[in-house]
Amino acid sequence: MNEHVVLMQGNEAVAEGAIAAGVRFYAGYPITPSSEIAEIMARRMPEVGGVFLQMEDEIASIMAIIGASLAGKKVLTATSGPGFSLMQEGLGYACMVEAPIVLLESMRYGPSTGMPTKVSQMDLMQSRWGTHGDHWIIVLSPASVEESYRLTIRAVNLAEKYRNPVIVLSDETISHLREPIDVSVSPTLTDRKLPVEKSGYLPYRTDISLVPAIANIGTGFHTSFTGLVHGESGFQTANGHVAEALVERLRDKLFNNLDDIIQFETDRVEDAEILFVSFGITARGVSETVETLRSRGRKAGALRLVTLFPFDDDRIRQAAGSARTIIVPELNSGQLVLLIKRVFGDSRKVVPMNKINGDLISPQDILDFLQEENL
Amino acid sequence: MNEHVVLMQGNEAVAEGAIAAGVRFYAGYPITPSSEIAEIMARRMPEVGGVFLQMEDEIASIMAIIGASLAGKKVLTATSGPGFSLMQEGLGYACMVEAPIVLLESMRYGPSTGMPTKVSQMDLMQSRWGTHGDHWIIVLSPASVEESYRLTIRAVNLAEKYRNPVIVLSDETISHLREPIDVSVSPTLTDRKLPVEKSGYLPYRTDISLVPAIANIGTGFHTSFTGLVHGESGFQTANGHVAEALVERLRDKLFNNLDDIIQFETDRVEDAEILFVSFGITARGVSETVETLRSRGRKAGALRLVTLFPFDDDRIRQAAGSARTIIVPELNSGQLVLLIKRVFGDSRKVVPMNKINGDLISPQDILDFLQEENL
Amino acid sequence: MPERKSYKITHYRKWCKNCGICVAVCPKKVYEIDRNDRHAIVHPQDCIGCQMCVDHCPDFALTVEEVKDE
Amino acid sequence: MPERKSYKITHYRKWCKNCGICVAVCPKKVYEIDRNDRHAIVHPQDCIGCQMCVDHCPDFALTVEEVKDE
Amino acid sequence: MRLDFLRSERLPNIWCPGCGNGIVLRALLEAISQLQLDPDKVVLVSGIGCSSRAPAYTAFDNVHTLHGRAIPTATGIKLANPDLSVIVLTGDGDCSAIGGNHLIHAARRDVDITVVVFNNYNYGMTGGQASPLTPAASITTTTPSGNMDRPFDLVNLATGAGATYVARSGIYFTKHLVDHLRKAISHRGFSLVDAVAQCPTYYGRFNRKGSAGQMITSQKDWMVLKNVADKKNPEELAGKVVIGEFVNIIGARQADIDAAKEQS
Amino acid sequence: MRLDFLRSERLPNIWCPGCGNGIVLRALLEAISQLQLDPDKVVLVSGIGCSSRAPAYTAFDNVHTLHGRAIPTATGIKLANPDLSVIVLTGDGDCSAIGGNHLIHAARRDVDITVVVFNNYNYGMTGGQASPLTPAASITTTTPSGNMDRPFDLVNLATGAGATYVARSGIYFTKHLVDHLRKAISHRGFSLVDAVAQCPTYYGRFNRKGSAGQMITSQKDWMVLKNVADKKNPEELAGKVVIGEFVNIIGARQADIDAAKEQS
Amino acid sequence: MGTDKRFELRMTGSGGQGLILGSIILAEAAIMEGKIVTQSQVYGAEARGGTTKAELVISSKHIAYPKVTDPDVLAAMTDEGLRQYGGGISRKTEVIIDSSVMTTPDFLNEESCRDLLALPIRSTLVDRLATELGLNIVLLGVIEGLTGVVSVETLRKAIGKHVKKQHLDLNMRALDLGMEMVEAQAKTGIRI
Amino acid sequence: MGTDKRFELRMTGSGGQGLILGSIILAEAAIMEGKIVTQSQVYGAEARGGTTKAELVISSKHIAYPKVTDPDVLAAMTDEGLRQYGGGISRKTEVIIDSSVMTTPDFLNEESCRDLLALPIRSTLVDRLATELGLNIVLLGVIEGLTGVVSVETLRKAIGKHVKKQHLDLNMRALDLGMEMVEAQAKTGIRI
Ligand SMILES: Cc1ncc(C[n+]2csc(CCOP(=O)(O)OP(=O)(O)O)c2C)c(N)n1
Ligand SMILES: Cc1ncc(C[n+]2csc(CCOP(=O)(O)OP(=O)(O)O)c2C)c(N)n1
Ligand code: SF4
Ligand code: SF4
Ligand code: SF4
Ligand code: SF4
Ligand code: SF4
Ligand code: SF4
Ligand SMILES: [Mg+2]
Ligand SMILES: [Mg+2]
Repeated sequence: MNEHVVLMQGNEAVAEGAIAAGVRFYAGYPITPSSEIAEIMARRMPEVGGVFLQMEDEIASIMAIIGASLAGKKVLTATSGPGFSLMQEGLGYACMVEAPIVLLESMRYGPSTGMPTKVSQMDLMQSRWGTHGDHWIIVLSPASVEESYRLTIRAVNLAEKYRNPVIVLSDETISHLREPIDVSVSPTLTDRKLPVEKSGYLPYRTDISLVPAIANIGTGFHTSFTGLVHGESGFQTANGHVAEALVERLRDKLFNNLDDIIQFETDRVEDAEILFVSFGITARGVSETVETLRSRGRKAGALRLVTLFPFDDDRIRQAAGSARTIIVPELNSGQLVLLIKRVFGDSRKVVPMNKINGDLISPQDILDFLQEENL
Repeated sequence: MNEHVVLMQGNEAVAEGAIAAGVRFYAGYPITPSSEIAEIMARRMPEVGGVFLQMEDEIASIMAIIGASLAGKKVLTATSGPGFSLMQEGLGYACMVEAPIVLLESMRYGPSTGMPTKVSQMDLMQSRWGTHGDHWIIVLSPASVEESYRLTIRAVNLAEKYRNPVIVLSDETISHLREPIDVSVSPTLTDRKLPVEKSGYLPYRTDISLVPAIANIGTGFHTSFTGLVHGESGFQTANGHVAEALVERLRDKLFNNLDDIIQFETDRVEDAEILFVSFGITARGVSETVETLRSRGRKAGALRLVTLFPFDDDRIRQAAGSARTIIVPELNSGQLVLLIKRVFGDSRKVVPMNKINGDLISPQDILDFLQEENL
Repeated sequence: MPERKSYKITHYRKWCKNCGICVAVCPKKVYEIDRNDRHAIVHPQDCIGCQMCVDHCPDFALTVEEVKDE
Repeated sequence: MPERKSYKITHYRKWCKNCGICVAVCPKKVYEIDRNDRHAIVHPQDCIGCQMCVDHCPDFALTVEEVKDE
Repeated sequence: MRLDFLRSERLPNIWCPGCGNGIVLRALLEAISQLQLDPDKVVLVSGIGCSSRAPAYTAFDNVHTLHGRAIPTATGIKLANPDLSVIVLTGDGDCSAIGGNHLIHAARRDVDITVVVFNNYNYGMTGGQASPLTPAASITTTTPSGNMDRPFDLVNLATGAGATYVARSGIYFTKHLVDHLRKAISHRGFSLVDAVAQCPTYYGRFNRKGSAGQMITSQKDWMVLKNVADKKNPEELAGKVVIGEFVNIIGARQADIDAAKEQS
Repeated sequence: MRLDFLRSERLPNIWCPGCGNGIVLRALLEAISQLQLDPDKVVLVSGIGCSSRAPAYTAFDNVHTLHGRAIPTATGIKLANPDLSVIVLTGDGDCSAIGGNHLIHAARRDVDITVVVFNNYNYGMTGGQASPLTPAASITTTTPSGNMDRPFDLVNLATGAGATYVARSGIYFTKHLVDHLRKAISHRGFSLVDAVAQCPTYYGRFNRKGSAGQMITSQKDWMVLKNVADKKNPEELAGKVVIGEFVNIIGARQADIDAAKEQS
Repeated sequence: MGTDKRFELRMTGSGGQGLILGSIILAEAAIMEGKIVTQSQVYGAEARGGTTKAELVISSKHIAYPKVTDPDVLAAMTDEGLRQYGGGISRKTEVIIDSSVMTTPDFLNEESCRDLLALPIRSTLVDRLATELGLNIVLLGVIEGLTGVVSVETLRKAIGKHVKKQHLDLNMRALDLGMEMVEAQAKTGIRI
Repeated sequence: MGTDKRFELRMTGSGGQGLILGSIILAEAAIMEGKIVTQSQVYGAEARGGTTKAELVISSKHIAYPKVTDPDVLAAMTDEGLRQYGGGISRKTEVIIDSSVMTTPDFLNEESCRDLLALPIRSTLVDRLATELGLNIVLLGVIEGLTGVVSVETLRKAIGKHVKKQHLDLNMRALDLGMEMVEAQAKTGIRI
């Protein structure tokens, strides 16, 4: 028995992962099914010399972590659909000032207050498009407690590296699931790049990485942050060229590094005739189903998206092998399938499989579906 | 000279269109470039016996119009990107309680505060996916001042007919553009269906239309509204079957009526070899370009989406004729083009054309683009 | 000597959650929470009709009415 | 009789917006907004160095310093 | 209390045994009964929280909105149809945390609605986290070593924001509570009643306040009537909560506007 | 005022001629100069509005956030690095309309930041609409026949919310303003200064307040020092705005928590 | 339990009975023995009080689908719990009910489940240990007695991690009690 | 103006000069004559004061692209306005500048525009009518004199709709003044 293997709940794994990643500032507002993260952080932050803040609402929460991030801390907030909707304006601001922040969203059944204690994957598209204006966000999707831990660490690292908001898009089931995880491995940590030379310092000047080395507040660089379009100086401008360059850079700093950012997992894709593309908790029912189908002699395979956004059509196409039939099971009325259809056009048969009653898609559900649809 | 032709600004046309459509309640919070709507309504509402409310923020604004709508008024609010982001939670609530509300969103340059006085079409995907959970919203897109008037009336009618939020997705240019419009035609108005029989009344019971006849507050039906999943009684439940039925009905009440809801405009699509698909203000540069190309002997055509959402792949495919090349010009980094690519897969060459410097796409821009891209 | 009034206590067991509030507020110790954690009316005859239990029952599970004998 | 102090007024025209606030607050009518709507120093010799104009100029366009002649 | 104001088919309610919410709801229904309001013209509006479930147990029109958003929704309803008696039922978290801005603005505007705060000193619905009304030093799931923040005094906050009727009461004092609810509803303008209730499941348990019965009767010990309190000095009132009517101004809004017009 | 606190290369500022914002900004820089704060450790945080552009004209670290969101951002900064002097520059709309909730909660928490309200009685940036501080009966673009709402009294609101330092001043009284800004910044805990400025372009023009010069000197007529006002009766004070220090409590938050601990 | 086999347990009852904790303890015991587990529950934060469900899957290899689909054991401690979460059982399922507070429902028979073990759990606990605390531990004892899914020693260790010292003894006796009840039942051979 | 022709006007200057109103008046005049128009401006709500630009397109048929792309007339009333919005002119463009407050910039010459009409607009207005109000109307007069894009009567009517009665006379004189200035210039023949 490994001493370091402990039983943890998904929410706890996020909190502990964040702490392992160096997060020392948490601000949040309770909401089912993510409230335990706040509760754990309320206890743990003081223990590790960090700050826990319960704010008056989700808007204040995201702004507080942005402020703390600009002042140099690694930061986290956690919420669920309704709170995530409220955080959208702040999220766009974080994109614009390039504040490294990590946001855990645990998806529950929507729309609106919906069914707070039931699982869904209905906020996928919102995580990409929820705020106004052209923007790019990194979205990671864990499928287990262990991965909640690992991806939270990765989220913090990516946020710091690319100076961009990163969302960990979890769900009610994973948030409350308990699984054993090994916490003994000490993670590799990434810190944001900081400027050294004060003379001639321009906060938003970048090298080829396109990621600026912005000074932390209070370190004597006298930096300027604004959500308005700004040039290298950080100061507002209404110059169209500057705007264009800024928005393009915000995209390219991520898109030039898709190899680093995009992760997925494949399972026997090579010879698969029928391929399941899924993410998060749904992938676990899929994985069992693939096993079953294989044992029955069917050439099934699976592609699980770990990074949901940026979404790269080419990479997906390549990863998907040559299966003629692609099934996209998800706990919503069809969101991922819209993207997968775009990737494959008419070249494959792309079949949505949706469950929207607040339960998971079980292996049996999938088998039944295949039978009903003659797939 | 027609006495009824008056010079109007886009924002004014929205306000006057709303009044013509029967709107008697406006609540809002000023924001460039939609503030004039609030200012006009502040003057006009009292004149027509309506209520104007300047609320403390956008969240309060959308909640106030939802309240007024449930109490029987036709209602409007207006905002722009940052305010729209804040309204997302309320928007999902309106979907769930099936409150007929109309929301004018005038797109400015984002993300975040961006360039408040510059035009963009960057909030297209947000208008569809901004709030959490599975939901469906009707989004209409005017391309002129006259159409701002007309579509605002249509928006109010659709909202009442389908008991659904309707967004008029305008932009900074149209908001501030002045054009002559004829206000003499009295519009056909639609009123929401109301229940008559109190005994056995269930607010969310529907006939084949799938649109419930919910009583207005204060009319003695003792109705219950909630953003939680609810059955026909209107009361909360965590029953998965009810949830599924509800969310499916919210979709189907619109999708069963796509013929009524979806509008687009085509220009010489039949024999077009090169087709432009666009929406809103961008379509006007396109339309002039098509003219020019035709005059030069090129078989160009245009498809302008008036209804942006619901988005129906089949209808678009049919409307698009057989042009081998489809160009999608838009004032963002590529949003509509994602949908168009999905519609056509590899069967056509779908080419994005994006301008993100805060200016319009001019006919010359398009001609230059064709040349550069050898199209 | 004025006749002592008597009261009819109605307890809707279906709504009662056996919280014990009526026990705590009744000045006459009319109620108890029994060994099985259940609400019980133990001294109905002592009731003075003060309505404390009725007003404080969070579950609308009690009514106390004067018994008028004509 | 104490010697009357004298002051050097510096006006940064580039920052001045000719708003007239200095005109309104100066107790000594040192400034005027001229026919062309422009700020003008008309009676510099009357300045008593009270700093009212400096403190109230919204555009940081004025300084008033005592002239020390040694 | 008119029993037909209850939607009996939905009872028993979802609240925990001993939860104070039912007592506040009963008091409210009693106040409405006493006022003989037309039940067709009463609408109850709530946000999200245990307490916000209250309206759905009544036979009135009721709107269960979003967390914190009952007040602007109620404002819209009232101004759309001024004939209605619009009453907001809200929790301490709902109205003073996420909904704080709407609360102060409704008070400022003096919109003619009544806000009844089911104040149980914590977020019951989500598992007993601290609210802005959680007393200092109290234990909650987000203040494991005691609340380091000071709470709002809701009476002061509403008063500072310009409310024209402000009262506080407690669920032990049901007659007092009903009286003040009645006055609040009758008040023409914005009214607020801070109804101190109880959450035995979380706040009570974490802070060792005893059984539900003990929690409720203990209000006798730590609550003081305003007229009594007015005669005491601050030391004597330490640790006490004062109940009664704090503000009751009639026609304030119009008077202010008239005065301003005269000035200008 | 240390001129090197100004970012001269960004001047002239974008404000209209005669706008009061520059005067408040100057007073603030003067207060910071007098306090001899280390310029590396001062951060100015603002929301959106004409006034919220002020920080970007200074040489300090500055954060121009979202409309209404300066205070929670400042809270995050301060708690992440308590060595910093965190000062929020905000407009009347920014802090009392959309940002009202953050304002009252920062006051309640007594977080050690200073909020300077550039109070020009309207939304300058978006074209002169009413704000929650627009006086009753005033004309704005959204109150074409006069404001029918009552404004907040920002001093009362902050006090009601629990602020431990509250003052008001006006741009005519620059020394008074600097003094109170200095005290506010030195205050350990939440401090607010309501700095009554002017918007000649909108509020002034719509309400016929005369030229920028007239607007500023008229503050002498309608503002009264608190110690003077304390000796007057309400009638004498009608239409006047009182300036001075209203609240100044030291160690309030800790005291409250200690007291609560003792009680329990 | 065979090393490869997936063991699925569902427990249902009322909020205060500690079933979730019981499932966590069993999960930790399994982990101590090097097993993989997934533990879950209906999460009732926005549905006060009432009925609860706890689920546990134990396997010696990676568990893909984390929820119970075909329980080996269903333990129901209240009628309401059985009503709400008693579905989804099969001929494979061993059903345990607390006969001291429940009436045996009709739908449980040789067709619908493998076995029904009706034990007077609560009353026995009250009678023997004069307490109601530890109901969940008695149930663990019953399950252990029935399945031996982990070794008794490991189970004791796992319990020890979760209960205060002063209650340790009581809990150990509760565990024994549960195991005894199964044994007694086995001897009599009477089940349904 | 030929009936089919698209007429494009751009005016630029400083915030207070009423150029936007000027463009609206001309737009309304065109509408009275049954024309189609699109009027737009740079919208400076979040960029205080400073420079402004007003644009007007007049056509007898539907106007697709609503903005000025190749102006027939560019009227600049300040140096800054010309600097910011003086681009995008062509050999087709008639440029008007207010020589009483502006210096003729080098980039305006026979190559870059059709004609440059440098008139001392502001000073003439002040000299002749002893006011600065009505600068935009003088400019309308100049444009009218230059292009005759609408009839003078219609223009007078449109002005009448927008100015208070007591200022009507002054404005009519301002319009006349503008037209006169063009005439005088035409007679002298001196342009650049
Ligand atoms: C936007 C949003 N944030 C958070 C929540 C989660 N939530 C639901 S109720 C609640 C607090 C309720 O506290 P209170 O208003 O005091 O009501 P109580 O349950 O105590 O009666 C919270 C945080 C939510 N539903 N929506
Ligand atoms: C979410 C959001 N809503 C609205 C706006 C538009 N807006 C910008 S500034 C402002 C008001 C500014 O008023 P105030 O804070 O008083 O500042 P002032 O301009 O008067 O100095 C508004 C409504 C915005 N930028 N963001
Ligand atoms: S107060 Fe009501 S719910 Fe509680 S025990 Fe008494 S009757 Fe039952
Ligand atoms: S009415 Fe009074 S005396 Fe009678 S049972 Fe109730 S509380 Fe006791
Ligand atoms: S106050 Fe300043 S800006 Fe105004 S006129 Fe005087 S010097 Fe110029
Ligand atoms: S210092 Fe005083 S006297 Fe001198 S110019 Fe300025 S205001 Fe006038
Ligand atoms: S959690 Fe608290 S507030 Fe909620 S129902 Fe239970 S006792 Fe009442
Ligand atoms: S609009 Fe008003 S507040 Fe804004 S810069 Fe101009 S004068 Fe100042
Ligand atoms: Mg509460
Ligand atoms: Mg302002």
